[in-house]
Amino acid sequence: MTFDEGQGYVVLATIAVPLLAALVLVFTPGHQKMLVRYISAVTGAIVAGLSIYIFAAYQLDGSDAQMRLQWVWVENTAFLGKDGITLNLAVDGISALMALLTGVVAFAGALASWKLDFRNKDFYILYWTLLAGVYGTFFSYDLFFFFFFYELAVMPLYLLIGVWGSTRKEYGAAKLTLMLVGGSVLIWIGIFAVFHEANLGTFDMEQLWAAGRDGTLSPTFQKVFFPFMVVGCGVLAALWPFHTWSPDGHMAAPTAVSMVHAGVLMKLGAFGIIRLGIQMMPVGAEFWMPTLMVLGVIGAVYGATAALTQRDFKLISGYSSVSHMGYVLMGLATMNQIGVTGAVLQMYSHGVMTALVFLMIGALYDQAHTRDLKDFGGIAKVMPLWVIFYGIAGLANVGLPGFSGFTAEFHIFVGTFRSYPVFGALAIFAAALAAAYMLRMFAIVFFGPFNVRWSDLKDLTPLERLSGGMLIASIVIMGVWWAPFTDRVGQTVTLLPGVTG
Amino acid sequence: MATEVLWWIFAAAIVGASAGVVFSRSVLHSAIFLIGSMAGVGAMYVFLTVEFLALVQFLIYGGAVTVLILLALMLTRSDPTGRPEPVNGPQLPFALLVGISLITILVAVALDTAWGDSGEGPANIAIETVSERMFSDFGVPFVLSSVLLLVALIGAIILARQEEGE
Amino acid sequence: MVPLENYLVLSAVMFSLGVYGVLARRNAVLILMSVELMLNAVSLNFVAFAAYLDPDKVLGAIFAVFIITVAAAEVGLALAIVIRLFRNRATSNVDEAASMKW
Amino acid sequence: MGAEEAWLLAAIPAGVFLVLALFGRALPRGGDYLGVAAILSSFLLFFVVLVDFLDTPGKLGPVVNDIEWSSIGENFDLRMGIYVDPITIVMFAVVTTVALMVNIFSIGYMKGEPRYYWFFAVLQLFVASMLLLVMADNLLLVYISWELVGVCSFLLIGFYWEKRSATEAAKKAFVTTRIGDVGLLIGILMLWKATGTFNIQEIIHHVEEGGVGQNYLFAAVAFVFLGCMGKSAQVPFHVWLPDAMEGPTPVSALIHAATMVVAGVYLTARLLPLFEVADGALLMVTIVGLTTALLTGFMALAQTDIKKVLAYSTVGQLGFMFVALGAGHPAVAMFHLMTHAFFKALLFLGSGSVIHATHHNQEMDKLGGLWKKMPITGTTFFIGSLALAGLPPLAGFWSKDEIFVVLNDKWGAWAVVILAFAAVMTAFYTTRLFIRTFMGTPRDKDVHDHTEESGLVMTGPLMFLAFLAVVSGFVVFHGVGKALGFPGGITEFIFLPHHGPHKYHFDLAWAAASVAMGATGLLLAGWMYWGNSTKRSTQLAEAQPGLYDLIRNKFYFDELYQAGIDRGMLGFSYVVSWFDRYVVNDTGVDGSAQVTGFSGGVLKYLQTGRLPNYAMAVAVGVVALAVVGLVVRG
Amino acid sequence: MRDYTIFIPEYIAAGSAVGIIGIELFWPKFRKDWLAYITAVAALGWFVAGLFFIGKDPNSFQGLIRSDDFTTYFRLLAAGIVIVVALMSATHMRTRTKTVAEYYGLLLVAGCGMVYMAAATELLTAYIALELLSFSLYILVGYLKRDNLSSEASLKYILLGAFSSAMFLYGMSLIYGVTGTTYYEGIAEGLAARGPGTDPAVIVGMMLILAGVGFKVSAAPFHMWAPDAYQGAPLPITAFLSTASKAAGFALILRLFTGALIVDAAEWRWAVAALAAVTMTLGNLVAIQQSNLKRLVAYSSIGQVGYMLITIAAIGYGDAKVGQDASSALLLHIAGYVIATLALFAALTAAYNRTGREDIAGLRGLAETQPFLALVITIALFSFAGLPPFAGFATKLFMFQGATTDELLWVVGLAVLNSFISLYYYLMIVRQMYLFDPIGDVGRWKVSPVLWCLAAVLMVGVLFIGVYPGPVFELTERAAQPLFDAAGLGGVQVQRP
Repeated sequence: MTFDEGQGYVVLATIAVPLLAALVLVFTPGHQKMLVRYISAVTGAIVAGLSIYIFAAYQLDGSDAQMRLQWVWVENTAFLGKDGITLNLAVDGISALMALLTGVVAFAGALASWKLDFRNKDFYILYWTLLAGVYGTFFSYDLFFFFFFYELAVMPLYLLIGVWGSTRKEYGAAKLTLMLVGGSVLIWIGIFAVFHEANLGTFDMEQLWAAGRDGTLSPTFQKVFFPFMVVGCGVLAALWPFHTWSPDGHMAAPTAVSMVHAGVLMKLGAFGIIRLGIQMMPVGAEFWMPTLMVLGVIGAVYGATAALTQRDFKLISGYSSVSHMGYVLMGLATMNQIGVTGAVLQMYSHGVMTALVFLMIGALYDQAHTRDLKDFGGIAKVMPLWVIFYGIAGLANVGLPGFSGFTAEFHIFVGTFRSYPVFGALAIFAAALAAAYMLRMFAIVFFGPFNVRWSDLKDLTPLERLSGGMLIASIVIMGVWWAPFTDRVGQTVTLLPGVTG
Repeated sequence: MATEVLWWIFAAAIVGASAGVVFSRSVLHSAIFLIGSMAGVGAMYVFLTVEFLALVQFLIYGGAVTVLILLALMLTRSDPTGRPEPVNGPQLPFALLVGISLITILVAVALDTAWGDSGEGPANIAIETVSERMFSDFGVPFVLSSVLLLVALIGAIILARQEEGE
Repeated sequence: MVPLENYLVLSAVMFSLGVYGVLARRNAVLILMSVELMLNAVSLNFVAFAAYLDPDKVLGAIFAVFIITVAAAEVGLALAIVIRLFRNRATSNVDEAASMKW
Repeated sequence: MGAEEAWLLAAIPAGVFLVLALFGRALPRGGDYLGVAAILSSFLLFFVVLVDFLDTPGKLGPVVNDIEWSSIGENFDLRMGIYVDPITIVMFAVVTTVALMVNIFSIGYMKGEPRYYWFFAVLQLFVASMLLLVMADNLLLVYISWELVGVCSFLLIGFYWEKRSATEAAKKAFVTTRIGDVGLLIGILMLWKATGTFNIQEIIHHVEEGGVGQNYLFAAVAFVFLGCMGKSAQVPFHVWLPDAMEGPTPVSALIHAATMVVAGVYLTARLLPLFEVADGALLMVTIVGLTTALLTGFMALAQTDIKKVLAYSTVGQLGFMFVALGAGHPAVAMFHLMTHAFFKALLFLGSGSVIHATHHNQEMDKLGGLWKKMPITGTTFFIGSLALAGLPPLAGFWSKDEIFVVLNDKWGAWAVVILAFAAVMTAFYTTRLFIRTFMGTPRDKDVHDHTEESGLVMTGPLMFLAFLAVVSGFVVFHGVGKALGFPGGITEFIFLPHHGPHKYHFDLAWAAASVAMGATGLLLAGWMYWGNSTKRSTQLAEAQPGLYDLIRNKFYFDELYQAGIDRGMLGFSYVVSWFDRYVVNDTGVDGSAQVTGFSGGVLKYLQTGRLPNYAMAVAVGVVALAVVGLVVRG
Repeated sequence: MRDYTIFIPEYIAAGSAVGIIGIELFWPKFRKDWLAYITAVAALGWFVAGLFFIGKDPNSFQGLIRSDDFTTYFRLLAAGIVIVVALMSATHMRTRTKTVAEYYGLLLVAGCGMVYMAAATELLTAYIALELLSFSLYILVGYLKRDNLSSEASLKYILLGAFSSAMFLYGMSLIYGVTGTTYYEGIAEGLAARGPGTDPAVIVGMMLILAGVGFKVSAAPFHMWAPDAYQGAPLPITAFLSTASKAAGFALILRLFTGALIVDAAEWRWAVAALAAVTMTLGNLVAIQQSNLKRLVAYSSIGQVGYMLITIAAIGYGDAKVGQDASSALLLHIAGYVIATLALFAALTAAYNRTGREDIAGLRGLAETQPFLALVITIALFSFAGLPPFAGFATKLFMFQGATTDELLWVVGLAVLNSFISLYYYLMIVRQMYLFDPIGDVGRWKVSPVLWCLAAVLMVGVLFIGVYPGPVFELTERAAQPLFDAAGLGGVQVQRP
């Protein structure tokens, strides 16, 4: 076993550990709630450690996919030729960053659910299944497994939200699940079409990408099917106007699910656009990207505008997610290295900061049982640390330098400006709106006269501090010193077809 | 020539009797018409020189089946006064429509297809050949159909059997 | 000599009448009789084809034998079920046996 | 040790910020000594840099160069560096000096406040960011630190967050400047798009080579200037600064008078070559400056809150600086920036001393006659007021005078007239302020009785700043400059490479005119307010009720904006929310689900439960298939 | 060639059937659930006997019956289904009727009918085998004879069954008339020999045949019997209907359409595609509105039939390679579908035995009272919806992929859309189980060990196929192979343009 192969097993382990945890939990007695928590915490730590390792070990030597592990799964059967389906795991610069994001958020989410008492075993089983799906999607270089894991990540959401959620949870859960699966309908169709058109008898993504580049997938074909892939993935990335699951879903979801969902899962959508759209159909991408740009801009402005007058914390975050994912889509739509890199950075940045936001909302909601802004005031008096944490998340959200949001948005703005100056200006304007809605919320909730109704509120628990601290560290590191991030992402982005210098 | 005239007579009878089955206002009359129709078909088999099949037709259909049907009719008389109940359902016009379209289609098929008819007319089908082929080549369907009959038998028994309290 | 088409048309007419019967009638036994008409038409078809076209001459006839057999068995079984229903519901009107719908 | 270590100026306070933010609560006295020590070391380091700078004749430009920060692909790499030139040196001087004074002052002023450590922590962060801002060699770093100082401003304005008004003011400040920053970022990106670099000197070089089209350049510069207007609170962005007075007074002195608000002036000065190349850009700057100076002059007339008067005056003085820039003279602007920083910080700290002594009373209507109670504060405040009014030989006189000179040279009499009017008003309201606060008899006896002179920790900085307010104007003279190491005085020290130093020469006519302006305002105010009398001013107000209301209500800017936000932005937001809920979600998403369910609900009635219908379906199916097969396809 | 050994497995099945009926006849006090276990054991013997045929050379019995891997596949499937259904019935049927021996006997016979539908390569044999299966089912559906719904279902089923088999037969007669033979091979040759142009008799005959087999697999608009029959039948028979009956129908379709009618594929493929589209849309839309579990499963299985029909259309549209790929994938999907359905019904039977309710609301709070059953039901439903890591995901993906041709992409798209719609009503069930608290007693209850094990094994099967479909896929590929190597055509399609 060479070193690189060994690294492939690390990648495999990253997927396998959450799955194993879920399996172990299945056989754990449900009333042993502490044991369940410890198992999950340990799993989270291991997963986070592996993720950090993968990110750190990704070599900056100009090569793309690294740490490869390839196991033949099904081949030479029916329409599947050589390498028909392989468990083909590898890491590129983008997925390395996404892995890091997932690790941090997953660990933080696992800790955030410590308080959960109602059927926590079932909760964690679904939780770790979801995360295995997320990792799998990021690492898969095989279309079958890509989609397999993609759907696997979506599947547990219904129960996670429906059983452990809050406001209008049934509606939110059903809508979220159905919209996301509805999006994957388009991906399915796209996959069938691509496999059929390429006629290679393999789901291996690299071969299919090559087919997309060398014209085996004809330009007309690419133009027709690019929207399928992108809209399909776009639903998960809250592409306007397919975003409405985001406010309702987030409002309904329990803390850890909101964290993971907004933090990681939405990124799967954008990641899918890169993998299935840009990499697979460069011609289609070139043709459709202006449209995506328009939709992204609409999403960015629209989400920020709608967030301006919301009264529920989670609705604000839901709409702000729409806005921020709008930036991601814009970044991707620029089709230049800076913009696309910015989009990936924004995926990370939005992930960690939204996770932090939802963690904080959860910390408050668990005690207050209301999320109406107008109920609060002067919370800084009783929960100073909470306010600081939330404040950092909020300021990162606003795109303040020193936090990851700035790094990402800056690259997106630069990229957008390069190709579409007017849209770039609009996006910058939307960022100013972000300041407005965030500060409005700060002003109402954190500050002002203290409402004595809340004098019993406790500040963050040690666990919440730990998970919040991790997220803040992630936010700040990227905000201050972003070279390690841009280097990795940039290395892959420069190799993307159709992406200009 | 005579055969042809005779054929037409029987054909008319079959059509008439069949129409009687489906148009008659009384179920009993329908059953009687059914006997006629089947007898007519039996006669057709004679025209087609498959006499043994005609025999089977008379015996099984004319005998067993119609008797069974009559019996069932008696058993399921809901109105003890014997007054005929409305026999046609509400979708009768549509049924007519469908029937007419189907006739059109099937007749068109019958007339429009080049059947590869040699024009020789029906050749005699000897009963020996039939039985030989049936038992040598079609053993499997034969066995299967015997199981089928057994199944029907058992089914009829267990379903129709009266239980205590009925 | 009677051409093949005559038989086929006759059979078509019988068959269609049977279909009409199934569609229009309400009594379960009558529906069964209509089905018998259809099956008879089919047998006639088979035999006619056998007599006119088949070099082998027998396949259609054998088919007809089996059809008659199955038809008879079917009638028996169906009537048993009709009687069963009649016992439970006191009706053999299929329009009234409609408690399962939608 | 030399200019290369300039980065330490920012790094030390930044480090102390981290220490204080994380552990300040646990430190004795909230770690305020750490804060002072950090600023002090920056202050001392500044002299190291200065000496090194002055020792090396012609030393100008990047001292720390091209730190590779990040790169993507081959064409996009970000490099960071530090650039020190005379403008930076002046900014260093201003920032470190005022920051040091404010820090010391705050020890006294903030004593006993909750979150004492937090105040010092944020102050350190502010100083670090501000210093970073002035030494950045590229626009990206400028933008970063620009935003950071904005946040510090936000945090410090909202320091008394229990007060709703403070929170609102903080929000207003941040959002208003943020709107300007939209422009700034757009401008930066436009410049980048045209030149391919963020490095300021490279951009200037590129533009001067004529590499950028006129209209494009004007647009870019205008956008950048939008950011400067926001940060420096120029009309129409001025509304946030008076409200920002909700913050602790030392903060007002440091951030909202001496340093952060001049960032716009600094950046415009830094990029002035671009403004000069872009047609009309200088005129734009001048007009904005003049408008601001004039309007805020009016606004300040009717204010009764000490700090608000000072705030409007700050905005007005910033307008003066922009006028200087509009005239194409960064040296003059920077000169005024420096003198203004000292005397305005002095005035704010003085007002802070008053407020502290009167237990947070800052309404002039309740003060009066404080000079006797607070001699040091009163005296220093008097000096500051005269400096602001522009009377010789105080600092304000020299710098303001020079503005008139260069303005006249560049744009002629019309501009001078407008600015002169503003200068008269400045003298007027400054005098009014001083009289109403320190002269006459106390209007609120209770307040007066409990007032005492502040301690040395507060009066010390006042005295030091008063000293500076007196002498700092002299650096304009050749001799003084030579003595200090920059022969030719400050106006020759600061110059943009391509058009050489501006030679200062004392012009008696202008000086007389300038004195006349100050004296007019002073005398008018004295006539109106001397001796505790408001009779004349009331009469005036009653005589012109319309004008008075207009001024009193600050030309209704706030009301206009509020309406714009409520009706426009929030209204739009409600419309979008409504659209999202009812059109996109309920109609689009839920609607399609309902249509699907409904169609199922209709289709299920095909299953009638009646056997003939079922058979009909089969028959119709067969007929349909046959018809299609035979007729349609046949 | 008369090689009677190829019938040995069915000898075992049919013999056992007779034996079981005999046991109760002569020993009426014999425990009814033991009869079920005997049936299961007999079916196991049948299964094991079937295993010996794997990989054997294809063997034709007088051109009527082919014993090849395709047959073996369906034989194993039939035996497996019978095992499961018998075990499912053990407790369920114990109290509901006076005698059950016929029930189990007929189950075995029906299984044999299914095997011969798959094995038949001649129209008459196929027809008789089909009727054998149908007759058994008519009786089994009406087996709860005191139950109004059961007898009503049985009546509807048999009358419609007879009606549509008359259609089927008329179609056969037309094909016979055109080709002069009833052997599949002969039909293919006969059709190919007729030169260019297609006779109306061929077209109408094919349409009638399509109606006949469409009825069997319950393709719209020939599906109307299915919901009623499913609802009226005893729960295990509903399981049998939705698995064995459908699988058998597809077996027959595959044999007939690939072996005989492929030559004139241009004349029927559009019809199959249309039927597929209508079927899946109708099934899934109506399923949304159902409140009875059995009816819901009925409509959902109608939807599934729609998906499966696409592969048949693909066989018509593509060349031999496409046909073979599509058939292998279809067989794989059938396996996955059957296992998931049986798992679902095993769990539903257990729940029904406890609650006696067959409406969706009857499952309320199942996750609290019986989490294992809730899990199995959820997994089965998610498998239907095509979510990973369950069988439905992989098999559906393969099936649709196999069926994707240029002409059929739109149907495939529609199918995917439909499987998305189906998720909605599956979620409605999941919602009842997981989101709501149980009514009344909230204590946990135990599932009978047999059903528990059954459900567990089937669940593992669902997961296995979903995660590692390779081995099963290879098997189904081998099973589909003979369809296209069939003698006479030599794997080369004689398709008309």
